This record gives sequence, C-alpha cells and structure tokens, in this order.
Amino acid sequence: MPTASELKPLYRQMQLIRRLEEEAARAYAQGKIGGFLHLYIGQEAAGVGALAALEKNDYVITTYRDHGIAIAKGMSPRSLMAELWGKDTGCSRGLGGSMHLFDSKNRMLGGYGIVGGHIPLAAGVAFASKYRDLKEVTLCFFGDGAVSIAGFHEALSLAALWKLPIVFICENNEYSMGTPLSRTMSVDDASKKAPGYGIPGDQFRADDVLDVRDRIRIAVDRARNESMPTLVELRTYRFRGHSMSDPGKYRTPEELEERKQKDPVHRARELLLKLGEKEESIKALEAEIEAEVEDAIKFADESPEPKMDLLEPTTYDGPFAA
Amino acid sequence: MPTASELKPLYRQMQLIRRLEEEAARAYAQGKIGGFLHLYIGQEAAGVGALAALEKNDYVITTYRDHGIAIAKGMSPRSLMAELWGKDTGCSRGLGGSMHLFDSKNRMLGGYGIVGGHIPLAAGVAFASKYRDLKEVTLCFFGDGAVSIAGFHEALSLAALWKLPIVFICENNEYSMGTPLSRTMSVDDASKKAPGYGIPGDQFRADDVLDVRDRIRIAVDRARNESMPTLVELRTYRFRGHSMSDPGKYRTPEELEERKQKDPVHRARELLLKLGEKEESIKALEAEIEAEVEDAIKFADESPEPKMDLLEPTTYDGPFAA
Amino acid sequence: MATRNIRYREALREAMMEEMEKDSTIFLMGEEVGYYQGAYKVSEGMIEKFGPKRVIDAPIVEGGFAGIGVGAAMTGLRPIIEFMTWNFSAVAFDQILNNAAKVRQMSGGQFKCPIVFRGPNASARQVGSQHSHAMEHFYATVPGLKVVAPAFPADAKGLMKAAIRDDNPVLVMESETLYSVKGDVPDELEGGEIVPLGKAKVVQEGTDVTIVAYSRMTHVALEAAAALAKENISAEVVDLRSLRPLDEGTIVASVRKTHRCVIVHEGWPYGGVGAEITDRVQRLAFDSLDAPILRVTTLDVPMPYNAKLEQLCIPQTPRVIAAVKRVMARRSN
Amino acid sequence: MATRNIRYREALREAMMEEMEKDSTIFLMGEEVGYYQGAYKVSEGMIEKFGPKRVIDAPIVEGGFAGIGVGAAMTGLRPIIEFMTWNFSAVAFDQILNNAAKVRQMSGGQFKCPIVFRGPNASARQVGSQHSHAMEHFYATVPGLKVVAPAFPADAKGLMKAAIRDDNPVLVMESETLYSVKGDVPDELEGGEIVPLGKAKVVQEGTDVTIVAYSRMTHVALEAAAALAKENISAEVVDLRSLRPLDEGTIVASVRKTHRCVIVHEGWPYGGVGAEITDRVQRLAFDSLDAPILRVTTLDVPMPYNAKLEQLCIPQTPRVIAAVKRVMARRSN
Ligand SMILES: Cc1ncc(C[n+]2csc(CCOP(=O)(O)OP(=O)(O)O)c2C)c(N)n1
Ligand SMILES: Cc1ncc(C[n+]2csc(CCOP(=O)(O)OP(=O)(O)O)c2C)c(N)n1
Ligand SMILES: [Mg+2]
Ligand SMILES: [Mg+2]
Repeated sequence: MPTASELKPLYRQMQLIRRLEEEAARAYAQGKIGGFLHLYIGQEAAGVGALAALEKNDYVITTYRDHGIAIAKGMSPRSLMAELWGKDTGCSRGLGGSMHLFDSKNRMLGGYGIVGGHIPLAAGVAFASKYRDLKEVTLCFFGDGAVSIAGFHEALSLAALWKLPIVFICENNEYSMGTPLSRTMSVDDASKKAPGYGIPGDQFRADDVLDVRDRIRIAVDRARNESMPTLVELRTYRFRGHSMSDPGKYRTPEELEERKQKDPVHRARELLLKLGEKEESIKALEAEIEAEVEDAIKFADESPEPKMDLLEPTTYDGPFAA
Repeated sequence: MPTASELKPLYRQMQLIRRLEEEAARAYAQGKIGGFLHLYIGQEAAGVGALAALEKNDYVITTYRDHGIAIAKGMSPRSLMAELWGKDTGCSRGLGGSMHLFDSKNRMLGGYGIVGGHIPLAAGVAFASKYRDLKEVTLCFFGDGAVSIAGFHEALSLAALWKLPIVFICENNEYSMGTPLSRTMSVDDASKKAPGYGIPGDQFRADDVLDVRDRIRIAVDRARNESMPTLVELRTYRFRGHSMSDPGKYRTPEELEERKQKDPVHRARELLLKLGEKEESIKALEAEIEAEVEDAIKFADESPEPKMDLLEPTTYDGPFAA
Repeated sequence: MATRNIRYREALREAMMEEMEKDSTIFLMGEEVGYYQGAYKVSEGMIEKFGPKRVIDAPIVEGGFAGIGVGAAMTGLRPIIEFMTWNFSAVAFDQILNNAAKVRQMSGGQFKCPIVFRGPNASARQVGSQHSHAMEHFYATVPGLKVVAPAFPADAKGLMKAAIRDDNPVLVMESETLYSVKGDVPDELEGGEIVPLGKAKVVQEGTDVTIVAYSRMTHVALEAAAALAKENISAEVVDLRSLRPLDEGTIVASVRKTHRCVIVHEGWPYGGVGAEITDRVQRLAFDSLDAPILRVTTLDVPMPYNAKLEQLCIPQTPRVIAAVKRVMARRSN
Repeated sequence: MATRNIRYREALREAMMEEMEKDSTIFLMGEEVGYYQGAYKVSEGMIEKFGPKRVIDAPIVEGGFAGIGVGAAMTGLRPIIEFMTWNFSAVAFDQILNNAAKVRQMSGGQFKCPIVFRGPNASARQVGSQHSHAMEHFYATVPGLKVVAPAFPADAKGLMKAAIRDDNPVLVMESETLYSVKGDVPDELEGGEIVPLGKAKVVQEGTDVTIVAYSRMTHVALEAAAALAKENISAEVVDLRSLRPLDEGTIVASVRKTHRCVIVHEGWPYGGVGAEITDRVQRLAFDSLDAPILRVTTLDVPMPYNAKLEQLCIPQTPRVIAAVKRVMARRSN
C-alpha cells in the first residue's frame, strides 16, 4: 500500500507540468512562443513515474516532447518558460526552444528533433557510465513512431551486444502525428522486439504514477546491477494535438473523452485523497504550484533576449572556425 | 528422394561458380582484376539452392559478394568475367566491377557495396510487384554483418507492415570481415528477429543445395501466395578471406580444414554419384564447364575497354546535367 | 493565355494529380501524405481521389521508404517520395547518394531511376537548428541527381511536372514559407505543360548588378531590387529555378551586361550553391566583372530558436541591399 | 630537431597512442580496429597495448556508433570514431549533422562534444562508385564541425593530436593511398607537439601561380610544380592541411603575390571545397587576380571501376599542368 507522502511529490510534479504546459499553450496562442510546441498533457504519469525510479546521478534523454521529462528531472519552471519564450535565461539560452531543453546540472541530456536520432546518443551515455565503472543508469524516451527508424535499431543492437546500463522507454501514445499505431507498426507492442535483441522487455499502461515507478525500477535495477538493457513500452495517450498546429481530426471526440476520464493527474489526486491526504493540504500544494507557474511566466516575460554574440561561442568551443 | 536429373543442373551451376571464381582469384593475382574481389567459394549451395526455388520473373538482389548469385540467376560467364576485367562487354560495361554486377534481363538487380543499403531497395522491388498485382517474388541476400545496421531494420519494418512478397536471406558465414558472430550480434541466430516484426522466420544449414531449394521454396511460396515476407538465416562458411586482401588470420587452419570437409560442391557431386549419375557423365559436364570458363576468360581478355564517352550517358538519362 | 491565381501548394498538388491521372505507375509516399492530408496540406484530397494504394502513408523511416522508392523506380514505377521536410532526408542520405544517384552508372546504364524526392526545405519559423536546414547543397553536388527550387506557383507546377516525367532522380526543394503564396499559373504551361529543368529566368530586368537567387530568396531579391530602384540602382534578378543542371548561360549573360553579381540563398556559405555560382561567373565572365562577387547567405551557425536571432541569421532584404551597394561602390575597370 | 622517417599510418597511430597514454578518457571505436588490427592497419598493435576496453571493435552500424560517440563525448569521454572509410559515414550523416555539430549550440553551450571522426577518404583504387567518395565537402560546410586533411606524416601526426585535444568535433580525412607514404616526423612537433588546426602551409615557394591543394592532391600539386619549374613556371604550392577552419590568410597572401590561382582536390566540382576557396580568393584578392581561378577536381560523374577511366576521372599531374598553363596564358592586367 503506497503512502500519501510518497505520492505527494509525484502528484506535485505532475500537476506542475500540467499547469506549466497549459500556460505555455496560452502563451503560444498569444505569440509569446514560436515554432513547434508539443505538449505532454495526458502522459505525465509516464515521465514522472519513470524518473522517480532514478537516482540523482542517473541520466535522461528524450524527444522534442520534452517539457514533462525536463521538469521531472529537476529543471526549474523559470528555466523552462524562459526557454519557450526564447530568452537568454532559458535552459538553452533561447537557442533551443521547446524541442531542445537541456540541463547539464540535472543530467537532462536534452530533447531532440529528429525521430530516433537521440537513441544512439543515449546508448553512448550508458556506454560512458560503464566505461568509467560508474553505477549510473540512462533512461531513454521515444515515441511509438520511432520504432521503425534506424536509430532505434542501431542503439538497441549495440546496447544489447555491449550490455549497457540503459532502459529504453517507448511512450506509446497510440499515434505518431496523425497516424494510428496499426498503420506504423507490424506488431501491436514495441516490447515484442526485445527478444530479437536478446534483452528483456516489459509493457504496461502508464496510468498510475506509482505503478510506473515500480515497474520501471525493475528495469533500472537490472541496468544498474546487471548492466543489462531493457525495452519497455508504456501505454499512454496525449490529450492535445501532436503539436499546437494539429487539430487532431484523426481521432473521435468520444475516444478523446473516454481517455480524459483516465487522466493520470486526476487519478493521482484521487488516490492522494484516498490515502488520507486532506483536500486543504492538496489545495495548498496547488496554490504553491500556481505561484510557481506565475513566477516562471513573469520571469520569462521580463528576461532579456539573447544577443547575436552568443552564436559564435555556442557554435564552437574556442575560436570560431570559418 | 531427389533425382540426379534435378540435382545435375544445380551441381553444374555450383561447379561453374567455383571454377569461375578460382580463375578470377588467379586473374586478380595477375593484376587483370582490380579493386575488391569477394569470393563466394564455400557458400555456393546457398545462392544456387535459393535461386532454384524461383521462377524466371522473380527478382534477386545482393551484396558485393555477388558472383555466385549473378551466375545462378542466369548471367553469362562472359558477362561476369568481362566485368571483372573492367571491359565494355561486361554486364555493367566495366563501370561496376566485381561488387556491382547487374543484369536487367535476368532480373538480377545488382550487387551493392554499402552494407545494408540494398535491403530497402529489395523491399521496393517487392512493393512494385505487389503494386502491379504481379505474382513476382524478390529474394534479398545479405551477410550476418548486416543485421545491426539501419537498412536491415527499416526494410523489415516496412516489408512486414505492408506485407510485401519478399524473402530476406541472411547468409550467415560466421564472420563479418575478421569479426566472428559473437562480437557482432547479441542473439545467435538472425532469424530470431523475425517475431519482433511479426513475420515468420527460418534457420538452417546451407550445406545441401536441394535442401536449401526446398526450405527456401516454402518462404517463396508464402511470399507469392500470401504476400508475406520471411526472414531466413542460412548457415554457411566462406573458404577464402573476406576479400583478396584479407589473409584471414582470425580463424584457425583447423577450423577452416574442418569446414572444407563439408564443401557443398563436393557434397553435391557425391550425391550425384549416389543417385546414379555416372562418373564419366559428371566428368563430361565438368569438361564443358572448363571450356565455358576458358571461353569467358578469353572473351574478357580480348574485349575492348569502355571509353570516356560512356560516363556521361550512364550518369544521366538524357542530356548531362551539370 | 488563360491563367488562374493559385497557391504554391495547390500548384504542386495539381502537378502531381494531373500526372497521376495520366500515368498509373506514379504514386506518392511519405509521412502523413494520405489520411492526414499532408503535414503542410500539399497532398490535400489526394488520397480521396487516388486511394491508399497510390497515396501511401509511411511510418517514420525515411531511409526505408527512400530505398523502397529507388527499388520501385528500378523496376518500372515512378515514385514521388515526400520528406515531411528535407531535414529528415539526412537519415536517408546514403540511399540518395549511393543508390538513387549511382544505380544507373553502376549498372552500366541498365537501370533507370525515375524518382522524385520532394518536400519543404530551408528555414520555417523558429523551428530550431535540427529543423531549419537548407539541404539543396548536399544534393546539388552529386552527379546523377537533379535539383530544382521553384519560387513561384507557376514554376512549382511546371517543374514538378518536369521532375515527374524525367527519367532521373529529381529533388524538388519546396518551401514551407512559400506554400501559401499565390501566383498566376497558366492553364497551358510553357514547353508543353512543363517548365524545363535547367532553365533560369530573368524575373526582373536591370543593368547595374545581377542578383542571382532561388526559392524564397527570389522574393527577397525582388524586394531588394525594388528598394534599389528607388535609389536609381537597376538590379537584374535571375531566378535559378533549377540548381542542377545550373543555367550558367543565363547567369553569365546577365553578368556580362551588368558587370556585377550578388548571390542570395539560404543555407550556410561554405562551398554551397553560391560558391559554385561564384566559381562559374568568375571563370566565364572574368573580364566582365567590375567587382568581386558577393554572397548573401544564412550565417555560418546552426539556426537559433529565438525569433530575432533567427531573422538575423536568414538573409533579409537589407543585407542584400548592403551587398549590392558594396559591389556598386567599386569603380568600373 | 630530431626527426624519424615513418609512414603516414604510423604517424596517425603514434598520435592516437601518445594521447591515449596521457588521457584515459580517450578510446578508439570502429569496425575491425581491434583484433583485426584495422582494415588498413592504422590501429595495428593498439588493442594489445590498451585492451578491448579502449580499442573497441564495433559491428557494422556506423549511425549507431557515431551516435554512441556523441553521447559519450557529451558526458566526459573523448571518443575517436573510425569509419572504415568515409564512404560509410553516409549512413551516419544525420548523427554528424544533427547531433555532433548541433548539440553545443542547441544546449546553449552547456554540452561540449570533443570527438574525433576519422578514416580514409576519397578514391582508393578501382573500388567503384560507392567506395570512392571524397566526403570532406559534405562536412566542411557544416558549422560546428572542423575538418582536416593532412598530406604528410608530420601533419598527420600533429593534426591528429590537435584533433584529439580539441573540444569540438573534428573530422580527420586520411587517405588509403597515402597510408604507406613515408615522411620525416619531428620528435617534438611544432606548437607544443601539435600542428594547430586552421593553418595552411606553403610547401613550395613560387612566384607565378598559386596551387592550392590538400591530402593526396598536395603531392600531385608538388609534382606539377616540379614539372612546371622545368618550363620556367614558378608555382607556389599551398597545402591547406585544415579545410575548416580554412586559412584564407595564407591562400590570399600567396595569390596577392602570384596573381593566379589553381585549386586541386578530389571530389566533385559542384560547390565543393574548391568553390569555397574560389569565392574567398576572388572576394579577398579581386584586384590581384590576372586570370580566372581554375579548379582541377574529380570529374563530375560517379567513379567508374575500369582502371583507365578511373585514372582519367581523378585529378592527375597533367591536368594540373594544363590548368596552370591556361591561367598563365592570360596576360597580366
Ligand atoms: C526523422 C524524422 N522524420 C519525421 C519527423 C517529423 N515528425 C516529428 S514528430 C513525428 C511523429 C512522432 O510520433 P511518435 O514517435 O509516436 O511520438 P509522439 O509525437 O507521439 O510523442 C514526426 C513524423 C521528424 N522529426 N524526424
Ligand atoms: C556501411 C558499411 N560499413 C562498412 C563497410 C565495409 N565492409 C564491407 S564488407 C564488411 C563485412 C560484411 O560482413 P557480412 O555482412 O557478414 O558479409 P560477408 O562479407 O561475410 O558476406 C564490411 C565491414 C561497408 N561496405 N558498408
Ligand atoms: Mg506517438
Ligand atoms: Mg559474414
């Protein structure tokens, strides 16, 4: 039986992510944020639960759908919002934007825009941990749309062959952009690919954040103690479109409504109450979150923009090489 | 029980390939052939057996180790040898060389130099057959070294999803250049990857040419009748180095000797005798082959070299585009 | 000649649809091209018309379906492969370089490869460094490929048709920021419905300086020319339309007349399409040049997300005007 | 200064081994680099010395291990990734373009990427169109990367050391046809044991024409210069050594002196390294030029297998001499 005190910080993270993204969506509509904005809304239990299974020195790396993962790994809301606003105070100094959140202090190795391209990088991070005999684990997230592409296969082949301390997590939200699973994958579960690499696989629904933590912990322990990779498929769902420009016409309102009934953030809140947490105490927490979100927006609004002279030293270490 | 008359043409092909390559090795030493030369010697039962399961309109595509496949698909020894000699009368007019044998008439779609790169092409050929409702099948050969790379995975993912009429054949000769299987693959049998794509797999030794034909025919029929791809691993062994420049120090003389005892060409000859074929009749066949090989060499020797004016029209169809 | 005023994306779509109606071996394959109607709506309505057999939604595996296209082209089909953007062609680079461009020559001319690769190229808006590549240069350098980059709806339609009918691999570089731009498209396009590959067009006549551009930068060049006209500088604008084959005749003729040349394109400067044009102009019009040839390109850094920095990185009209003024400041020989 | 006469491949190996002895975060990864001793024996003996932990045989999956290198570099290691040849980097193109070159900038400077990619580049002998690419140009164009292409053992050693010590991705373009070439290598290399990145070298002084070259073509240029000297044409040969950063100062200073420039490199002409040099020379030394700049490159076709045709495609001394004579035929201004 879980306790309210272990759930509460996870609920806090989920709710913080939810609220930050809702405000980001608004800011996008107001033109404060540009480019692509891919929201994590609906998938919070996946990232928050999985990262709860990590220790501080463990690494995480993910796709462009990276806000939730970055916050769950400890990035500050200020850093996130300022980055979305394209400000110099953002985590990537306004150069990366929504798709490219990086936080070296918290070992968040970034959000990447090329589907599948970051998966070999993740294997490299795990390789480095093993090379140095450090008991660190790397979590690598990617979507269901990434399992057919080169990077997935190449990284799994090498990680399995060299027994790297890594957990590959396919966040299967049933769609890659507008295309449902059935038209992108020839099997119904990405983890069925694990035996072909000779590694363990797992698959389950990421509705309950504590459940996610516990199941991912098994894979994390396996990576840490046996240096054996695992391929996990988490079943989840996104409530918003692929990105802000996607009206999401490829799914029915009924389907969406049904999924929203299983909202993992609400579910965690319900469970908190059930476990004895008081409504007022949750409300106090939520008020705290509101203040934090507001502060982050204010910070982003008021922060300076990066200057042109930032470009050369971030392109090369040392003198510019033209 | 097989009959001598069905085995004889296959023995003829295997022996022809063997002899052509032995002479090619000699010509290479004499400097008549340049670049890379990858011999098929030892693997003949794989290509000859598999292609015996095809009909005339079926397609084949393979790697740089392509002499055996090309001859088995019906390419003339003259065409082959002239190509190795770099002559204008070669199948690829002296522009391709040993690694790039093409024969459109016989539906040999070529030998390719980039490991894994031709596997998606093969899927495309099968796609075209299906698009046109033609009951053609594509055989795609590649080495054990190709299963970790992008092209393998991408082609299998798409062929499985779209149910293309194709048979993927991994010719597992236990080494990719100097590296044994155990250091390149995390599973001991490439066909174990088939279930991860939701397609059937098969694995067996390619020592007996008729056996290869019969087992591959199952996959070919599945492709033709059900439009369902299959991934087959054929276990085989190459008697020579990876290419002419490889001394093959990574394996022991004992290992090599042991494998040569199972030479598939000798085995087929023995079986022919057992099935009642007369020694004289085999000798006559072999003499015929010798004459054919000699003729091919003479043809290659005497053929003209291609001229510079061949380069532009083979780079572009129509006017050159600079 | 009758014309209709349509958008760039419609022009591309019409070209594909008209050709597909005439030839059943043509199909369109790419991510979200079918049921989703195209990520940028270029293929809107096509799956309804041609069905999922000919308008094919592919999973995210560019290397795989680029290769499928080449294999299908070798055996008699005429694939149109869409990259959702050209950025994603980087994972299919080997297929284009080593198979599409080489198979004809490697086979001694036995196999043709009539394939079109298409999609939007270069910067969009604030999509960051991994999504803002101008990739034309990586491909124009490769013999065996042809590359076009239309600036106007009429050329988009005409070049797309020419690309589809060509028996070589042709890469069509479109532009997300041009898709909604309107223009007159003749009912009957020049040259029997197509715009021939390899023909540049003088889109603005002038006498003092030649500005060479393509794709969206042609519009920037025209803006610059209009501004310069007010200062009595007469700029001739050459819209390349095709990058390979490159119509050096038209460029050189213009420079022989104006004696000065500025090249404008997106993409990094080092050894790009602009460098190639510089090479040809200085080689073929050496004695005509009164000033060094200048290039105006995307700055030599990965594209930043920040909106202002991004705009400063991409070539803008003021930078073109400044370059023209620099070459004008040189006295004639 | 004490020197030893060693082969190009030995120079590369010494550089790697000396750096690996000093810094345990450096490792070498690639196909056949370990037990097989390297496909071209560059890493001979290294696995015996450093063990399989630091000299790592990888399966054939360039995209995968290039990416592994980038990830490891981001978290504190200093990988040396060998491509058996640069041809095979085409399947890792996205990793180099989108990750190695971008991660520093995308992260606002938080992550460094100290990685070396190395291997033989350009033509070997009769290995056909898929195995004969000069790939330097695809990479030199990308900001975030550095590219070097040494011609002599001393530079091979010094540049390899500089590459390993640099905190950016550095691509070392070696040459199969140079591996056995011998040269004097100083025990103490200039600049504290290294040859600095971005410094060209005048390897032959002259007054009539500047020949710019790199890698194996430097040797061809020197041969041409020797032949020209007999005809009383004094050619200065600039060996670039680094392609990015490009030492335009040295090139331009030479052209200002000689007033003529010929560029020699393998690889196709369209927009290559040679076009970039042309651009810079005409821009920075416009008034000094007495003749158009000419390039001598691999012909604009895929590489044929046939030995004679191949040799005619690759730049040879007679073609360099002919180009020099063409620029010399022009009278001075
Ligand atoms: C190589 C590549 N091809 C195409 C794209 C365009 N694209 C961006 S996200 C996306 C869909 C990804 O779906 P999935 O992997 O399921 O992740 P999700 O967005 O559902 O989290 C596509 C096609 C890309 N970024 N990279
Ligand atoms: C992408 C790529 N990387 C590396 C090479 C160099 N190479 C050519 S053949 C080969 C080994 C292939 O082994 P395998 O697939 O087992 O085929 P086999 O030679 O045994 O038939 C290698 C590494 C290549 N041609 N392509
Ligand atoms: Mg998804
Ligand atoms: Mg093998």
